[in-house]
Amino acid sequence: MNTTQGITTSGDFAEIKERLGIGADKVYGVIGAFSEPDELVKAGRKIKEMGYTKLDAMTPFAVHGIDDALGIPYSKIGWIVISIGLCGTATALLLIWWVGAINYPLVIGGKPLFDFTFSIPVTFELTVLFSAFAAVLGMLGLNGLPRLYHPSLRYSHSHRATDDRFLLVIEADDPKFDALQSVEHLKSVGAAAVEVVEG
Amino acid sequence: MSLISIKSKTGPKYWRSLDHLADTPEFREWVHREFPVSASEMLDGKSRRTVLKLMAASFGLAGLTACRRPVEHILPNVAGIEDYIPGAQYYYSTAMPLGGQVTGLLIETHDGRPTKVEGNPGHPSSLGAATAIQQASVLGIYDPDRSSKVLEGGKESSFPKFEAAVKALSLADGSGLRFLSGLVMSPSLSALRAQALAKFPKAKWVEYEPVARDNETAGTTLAFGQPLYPHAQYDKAKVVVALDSDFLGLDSTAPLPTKLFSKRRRVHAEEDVDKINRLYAVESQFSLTGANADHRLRLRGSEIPQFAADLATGLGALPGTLVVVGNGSGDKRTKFLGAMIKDLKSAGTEALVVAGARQPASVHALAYLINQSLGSLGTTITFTKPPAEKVDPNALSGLEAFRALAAEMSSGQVSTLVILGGNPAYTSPADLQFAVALSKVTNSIHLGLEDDETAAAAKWHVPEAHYLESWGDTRARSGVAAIQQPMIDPLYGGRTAAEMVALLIDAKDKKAYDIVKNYWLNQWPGAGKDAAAVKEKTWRESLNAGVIASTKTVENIKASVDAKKVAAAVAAEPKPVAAGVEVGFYPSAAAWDGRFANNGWMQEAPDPITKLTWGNAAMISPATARAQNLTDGDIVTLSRGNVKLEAAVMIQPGHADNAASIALGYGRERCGPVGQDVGFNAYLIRTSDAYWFGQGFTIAPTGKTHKHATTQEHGTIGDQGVNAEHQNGRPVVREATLEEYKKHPKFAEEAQEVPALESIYPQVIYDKGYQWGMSIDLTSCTGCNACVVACQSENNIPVVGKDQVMRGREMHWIRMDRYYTGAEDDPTIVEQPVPCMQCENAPCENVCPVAATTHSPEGLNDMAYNRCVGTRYCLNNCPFKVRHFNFLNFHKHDPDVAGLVHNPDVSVRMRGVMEKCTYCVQRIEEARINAKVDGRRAIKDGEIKTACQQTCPADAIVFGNINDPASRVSALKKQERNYAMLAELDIRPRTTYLAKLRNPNPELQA
Amino acid sequence: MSVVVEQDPALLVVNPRLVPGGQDYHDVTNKISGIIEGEVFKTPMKYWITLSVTGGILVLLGAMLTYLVATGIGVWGNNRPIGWAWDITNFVFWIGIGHAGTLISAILFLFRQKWRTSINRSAEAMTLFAVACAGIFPLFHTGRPWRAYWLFPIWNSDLNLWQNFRSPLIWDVFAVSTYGTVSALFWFTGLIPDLATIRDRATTKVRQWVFGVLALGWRGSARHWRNYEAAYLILAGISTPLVLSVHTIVSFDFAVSVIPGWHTTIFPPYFVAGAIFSGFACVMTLLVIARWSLNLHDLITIKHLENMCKIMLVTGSIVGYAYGTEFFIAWYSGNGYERFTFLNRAFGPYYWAYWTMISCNVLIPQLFWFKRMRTSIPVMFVISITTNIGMWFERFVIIVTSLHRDFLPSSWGYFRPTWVDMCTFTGTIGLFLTLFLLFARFLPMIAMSEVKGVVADEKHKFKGQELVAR
Amino acid sequence: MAVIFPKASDLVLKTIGAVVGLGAVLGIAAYAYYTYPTVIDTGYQPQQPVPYSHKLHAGQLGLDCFYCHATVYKAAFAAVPPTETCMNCHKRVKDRSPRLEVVRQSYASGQPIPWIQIHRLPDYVYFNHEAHLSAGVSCVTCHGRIDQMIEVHQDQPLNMAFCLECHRNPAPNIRPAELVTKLDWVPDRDPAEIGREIIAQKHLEPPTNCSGCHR
Repeated sequence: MNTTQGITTSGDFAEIKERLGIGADKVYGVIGAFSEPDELVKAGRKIKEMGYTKLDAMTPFAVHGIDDALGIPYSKIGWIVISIGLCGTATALLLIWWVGAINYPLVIGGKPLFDFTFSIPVTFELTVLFSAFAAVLGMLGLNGLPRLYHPSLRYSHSHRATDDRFLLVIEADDPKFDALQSVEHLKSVGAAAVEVVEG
Repeated sequence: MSLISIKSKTGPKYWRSLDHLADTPEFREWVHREFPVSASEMLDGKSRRTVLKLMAASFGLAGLTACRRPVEHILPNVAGIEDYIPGAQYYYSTAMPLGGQVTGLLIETHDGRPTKVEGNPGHPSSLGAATAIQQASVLGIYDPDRSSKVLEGGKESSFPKFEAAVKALSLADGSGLRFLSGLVMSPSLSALRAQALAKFPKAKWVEYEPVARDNETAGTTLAFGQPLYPHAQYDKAKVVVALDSDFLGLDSTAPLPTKLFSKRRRVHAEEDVDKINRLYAVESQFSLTGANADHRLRLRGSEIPQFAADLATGLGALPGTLVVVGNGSGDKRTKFLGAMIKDLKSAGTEALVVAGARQPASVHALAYLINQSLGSLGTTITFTKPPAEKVDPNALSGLEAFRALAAEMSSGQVSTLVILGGNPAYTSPADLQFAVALSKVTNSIHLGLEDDETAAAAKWHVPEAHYLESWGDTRARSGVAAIQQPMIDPLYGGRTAAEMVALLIDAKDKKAYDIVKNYWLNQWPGAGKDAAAVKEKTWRESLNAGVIASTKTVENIKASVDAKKVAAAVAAEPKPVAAGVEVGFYPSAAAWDGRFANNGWMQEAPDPITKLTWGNAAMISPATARAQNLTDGDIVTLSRGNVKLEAAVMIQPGHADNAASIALGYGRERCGPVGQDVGFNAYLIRTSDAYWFGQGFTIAPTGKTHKHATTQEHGTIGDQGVNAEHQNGRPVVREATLEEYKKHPKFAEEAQEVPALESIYPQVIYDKGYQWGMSIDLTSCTGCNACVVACQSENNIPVVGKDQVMRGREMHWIRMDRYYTGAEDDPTIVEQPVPCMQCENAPCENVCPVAATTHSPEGLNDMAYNRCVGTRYCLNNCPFKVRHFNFLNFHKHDPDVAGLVHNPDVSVRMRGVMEKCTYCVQRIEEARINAKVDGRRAIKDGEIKTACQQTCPADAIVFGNINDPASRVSALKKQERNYAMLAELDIRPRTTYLAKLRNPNPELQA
Repeated sequence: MSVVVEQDPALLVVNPRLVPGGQDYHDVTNKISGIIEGEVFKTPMKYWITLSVTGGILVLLGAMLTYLVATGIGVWGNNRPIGWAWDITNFVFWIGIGHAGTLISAILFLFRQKWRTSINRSAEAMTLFAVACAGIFPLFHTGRPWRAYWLFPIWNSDLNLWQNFRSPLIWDVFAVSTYGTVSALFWFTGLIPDLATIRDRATTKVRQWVFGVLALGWRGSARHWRNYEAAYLILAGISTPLVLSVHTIVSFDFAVSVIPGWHTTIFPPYFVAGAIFSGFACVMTLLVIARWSLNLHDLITIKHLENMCKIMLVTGSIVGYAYGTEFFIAWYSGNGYERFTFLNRAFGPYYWAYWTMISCNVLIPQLFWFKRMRTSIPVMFVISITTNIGMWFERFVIIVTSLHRDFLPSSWGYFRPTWVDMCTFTGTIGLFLTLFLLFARFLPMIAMSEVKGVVADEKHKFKGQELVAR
Repeated sequence: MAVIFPKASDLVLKTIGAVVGLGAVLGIAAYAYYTYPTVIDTGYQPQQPVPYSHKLHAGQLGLDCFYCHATVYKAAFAAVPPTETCMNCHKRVKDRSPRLEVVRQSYASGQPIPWIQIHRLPDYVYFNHEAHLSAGVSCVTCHGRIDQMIEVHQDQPLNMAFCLECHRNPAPNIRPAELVTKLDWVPDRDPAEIGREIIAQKHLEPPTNCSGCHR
């Protein structure tokens, strides 16, 4: 079934559980919506203080501060880029040296077979080219993209996350996760439309 | 902008052509027009096709294709040919007659195709050199537009039919029979003529050439009372005076005069400095001789007889006192005359005065008289008797004979006219109405290379065999005879003149080979039983040497001039009339008298002086242009009496005022596509009374204009604001007078403007093995173009056509740059051949993205055509602009046969690739392989001759190994006059120049 | 099976406007997505007419290139000595235009220039299209385009021949292809979140699928944003020197040669300034049109445009200064060839090109000293166009007037373009406009996610609140 | 609704990606292999008009290469023998053999035998047999063991890389000039050593610059 299953927070949870036939193991997590980034950040910080560790947010644009609030680690992309970029540098220099001085040493215009001076432009360009690919592909890789399906998309209003809503997610594999409580916690920090989303 | 103007350190200021000196309104208007849109490009490249197609000798393409590649067949001969190596080149001797002169040649052939013409060092009128026209003549043999069929009344016929028709002719005593030929230079043909005239006693044989030296012979007859052949010994003369004589150019179809003259124009050692000769030129049109003269006087052709007379008087050769014609002592003519007289006197027996073919007999006679009075007769100019066959009393020759013939024809006295070669219907003087007269002849037979104007007018037309495909013989004016042997069977089954005559008189031998061979076998003494063998041997030796040994020595005639007769003749000369414009007629440096009009190489070879290609023009002086209110390219009507011609004018600095000169040989109406309607037909106004020059022409603008295809102007537009002085300071051609040279011998180096750049990289050292280099002596170079055409022939350089030339896309690997110096009205000219400089730090190499042009260990700037992608970056970055790009497929419209002229040792470049001079690397490699194969020896100095060097009549180009201190080129490069163009760019050119020296008369310096 | 879910009313209403007259997230989404969400065949007729016109010109380009390849470079006006003319002029011209895009995105991003957000997307797109146009010329100006692949370092087992890395033209090949690739990456990276927005707003299956795939499954997760932001920052970081390097290297094509007028050290800065100049001019032209035709007045404000005018004023003056310097150095160097070249530029056969260049690039932009001019749409529109004309002439002047009269007077020449030259250039304009129109119709012209970010900041400034500090 | 693609779609996506990637790699590899000169050029063995066996003549009968290809040591161009050369022997030997019909016809009619060319260089390459033979490069180096081929096929790629390899390091392919046609010659010691001696003594310096072969 690909219709998003939501649960309103009214009523008895056990009963709901039984009606829906879902257990915590089949739950992706609990999601609640905010309408302003700063509300999201504040709420996120509170939830974190409650001891949750597996938190995420879904926002239409990069909300500054949310990473710290939810304790999301720094991106490693920089390291990827610099290492691949240096590979680019090496490739260029090796190529020029091998082509000019090893593969077919020809005197051209009385210039040396290989020289740093006339290698600069190509070396620079290849460095940049490699780095750029590293940055983009690295980003996608780290984000596990492309990925067409994701459980969080089952949240009724997930489409608003690319429009004007700021969603806070408590994932089910959080040791402290408990569907009922987490729902309450989210509500307590002012989230609207809190739902338990099935995995 | 005086602030920024350059002060030139040395010598004269250069300006390139009028539009730079004059800022003409027409040009300014042109400038204002933003981007005149050219019509879509025209692909009229007449040029040559890839070699692959042409290995007809051994390969043939097959249609089949295999799975992986097309099947190529090898078709070997069925029977082996002894000592024949496929693909190798062989040289055969022959001789080319033109305009009454003969030049002995060696023809390079590949697989039976003649591909290249070179001079025969053993032949006295070549000495190894060949002129541009001779170089180009090899293209003529493959001319696809050459006549290939017998025509009767313009309809296709056949040889048998023609022979039958000839048999049917009832010639009786030949009273109605006339022969018309060019100047007969062939002993065997002369013999046949004698037979013919013996068989038909009433017949007549007329020799006529539109461009010939009749006046010269007439001059000797006048002066010595007998016809003699004069031979100017330019190498013996210290002071040469040329009276309207272009002996370095149009007046000699043989390279000999240049060869001799340049011997005294070369400073290779200290003592040569004092040997260097001095040349005075008195002429109307700016000629090569004028360009190379130390002093040049502009006079109209009709004023020159008076000048000659004054000169003779001044030298005391003529009685009377010198009457100064001109406006007082300030007049250049007077000064000139005075200085010249002194100079000639002091030169004495080393003086030489020559008159040009255009001048009347009296002037020639005067010249001989002057030489006699100077005591130089017999030293600087010698005389020989014409060969026996030439003094035949029945032999009629020259304009008078031709005029008489025309009269006979039009009065219906001629029933049978046999035209042996030539194109009289086109070349005859306008007033003789030859074409009309021809129509009155019942049986007119035309033997010709082309289906031309005459072929159309004649009843019968028979294709003539090209000189490279026919057996024949020649006797030069010096008396030396040579066998003319064919390189290939007649491609279009042509006949030779001798064969025609033999057929007509039903002689014993009818094949050219038999005619020639038997003639000579009979000439040679031989008795006893082995006579035959001896003669056979002589025959082979003659073929091998290219000259017939027994004819080598001809004794010089000691004759003296009859001053009185000459004086009388001079007095009888009509005095020039002031009225109207004088028009002079000159053979074209390209088309000659029109016979080479369909030769692409010649059409595209820029005129040595005007740089005009693909056409001629009426040359007028700037003053005349101002007076007539004409500008470059205006089409005018030249008319006189009932003849008139529309022709475009071209402004020629230094041309005589109130006169126009126009080259013959253009405006052909019935010709191959190459020469069809190119230029203006000057024969239309050349009448027998205005044969070389005629006065009283009127010149009237038509309002129409014409665009000249010049290679050095290329539509560059007259400068605005920036006056032409600006690039004058550029030390491109460096020259000095002898005095200056003696004062500072290093003037050439000192001329360098800009401080030299230095490389951030260590200089690559070329000190191993052969290091090729070239030295070009600007002092001896006359700018005759022979090198340009030789290069074209050697390196399969395409012809691009008029339209492409106008777009600046001509392909000549070595070009002849011409710069004017001095005043617009009376400038001097310097010529500079510019091949690739083979820079050691070549700017072109650095910028090629695909390494298509790289440096060889021997210092050559290699060009791998097959690697080139054609970015043209190298062309941009070449300071000399000697790289040439195939903008279009210049071989597209080639007929297959045209490709047979290709040199198989050089690849034919395709569209979209760059090409350039490589010092004839194919010759270098060949020499290297030969050297290795025979005993791994080293290549000797002078063993490799580049095509340009090989043919240079002035020996101005020397190529060799600069790593060998003993080589000629190293010696030359050690000279103080040695300089490299644009050396300041740190490009280290391998081609260097020896600065030009002039030897002016100090008196005329001021 | 499903459960009736009771909706949270709060989600049905859009938040109250916190910024009076300002924009809120949803308005931004609506406005920008709205442009491209209409039914294709409901697009106004004028769009299709314009598109068909530009498309026609594009066809002309195809025809010209076919003719060129079939016949040879001879169909152009190029000759000896002028081996390069309109071909390379157009190349440098388009590359120059291609500079503003990445520059606006990258440098302004690094300087945290918020005003860039409304223009960077279209500027980047413009870069891509300009580079596409530019790329045509180096490829087709070769005499044998079918061999043009020899310009790239591809293994060649038959010849085992490679490139000559001493040649500026090879540097160029690397620079331009790198620039094109990196710009494309940069542009696409920026598009991802917006593509997701479109996807989520999509109503038809087709759109859902197409944008679903294009968006790569972006869902705005905070973890993703973290990597995304880092990557984007790095891209901006490396693109900035890249932009500068590209025109520097293009200028090496000339600076490294020996030809007077080319062989000069001031080319790199001078070319870069010129490129930015022309680039901004072109962005301006397009934005003014877009702003008017799609009424984006509140997204592309007069402030944005004025800033651009200022940049044009600065770069234009730099270029003018460079012209002056060239002349001075030519005189000061004492090198006769140099002197002649520059006098010849100003007073020789091509003086009209030179003075067109001077007036369009140096004189006219000086109007931007006056605020009235900087803020008048028609004025800036006209000036942006004259600037592009002027910059084309700059390249023409540098290339043709230097080549047509270099060292040896004997080999001087004159260049006249043929109709093929002209149609080819016109054709590239067609290509450029066609691509831009398609982009404007089918992709979000403005970076929604970034604009929203700015909107958020605005709001909090309004509320006097600071964003939670890191 | 936000969920557009079912859970499975990511698997599909990955599979597609993998397949495309693999396909591309294989495609490039295949192209590279099949266009590699040694693959595309060597082994070309067309059907000749006459079933002439080099194995028989050059191998078993031991005819010297020069007997038929007479020009190789004095010209750039290695001529295929004229029909006459065949008939020198075959006037008497096997003068009735039907397999020689074509040859006899050619001899009688004067029409050349349309041999099919096997070893072929582009027309911008100037190879000179004379130079190579005099330097001591054997026929084997480029043509292989012709004396073992019944029908001749192309043995070496004969592309530029092939030429350069030897021009850069000629030693292994240089032998005493008189042995060049001894296709079965087996040196008693390291051929490279012999080669080096000859190179030193003959001052061989094979060119590797462009104009060495392209003019």
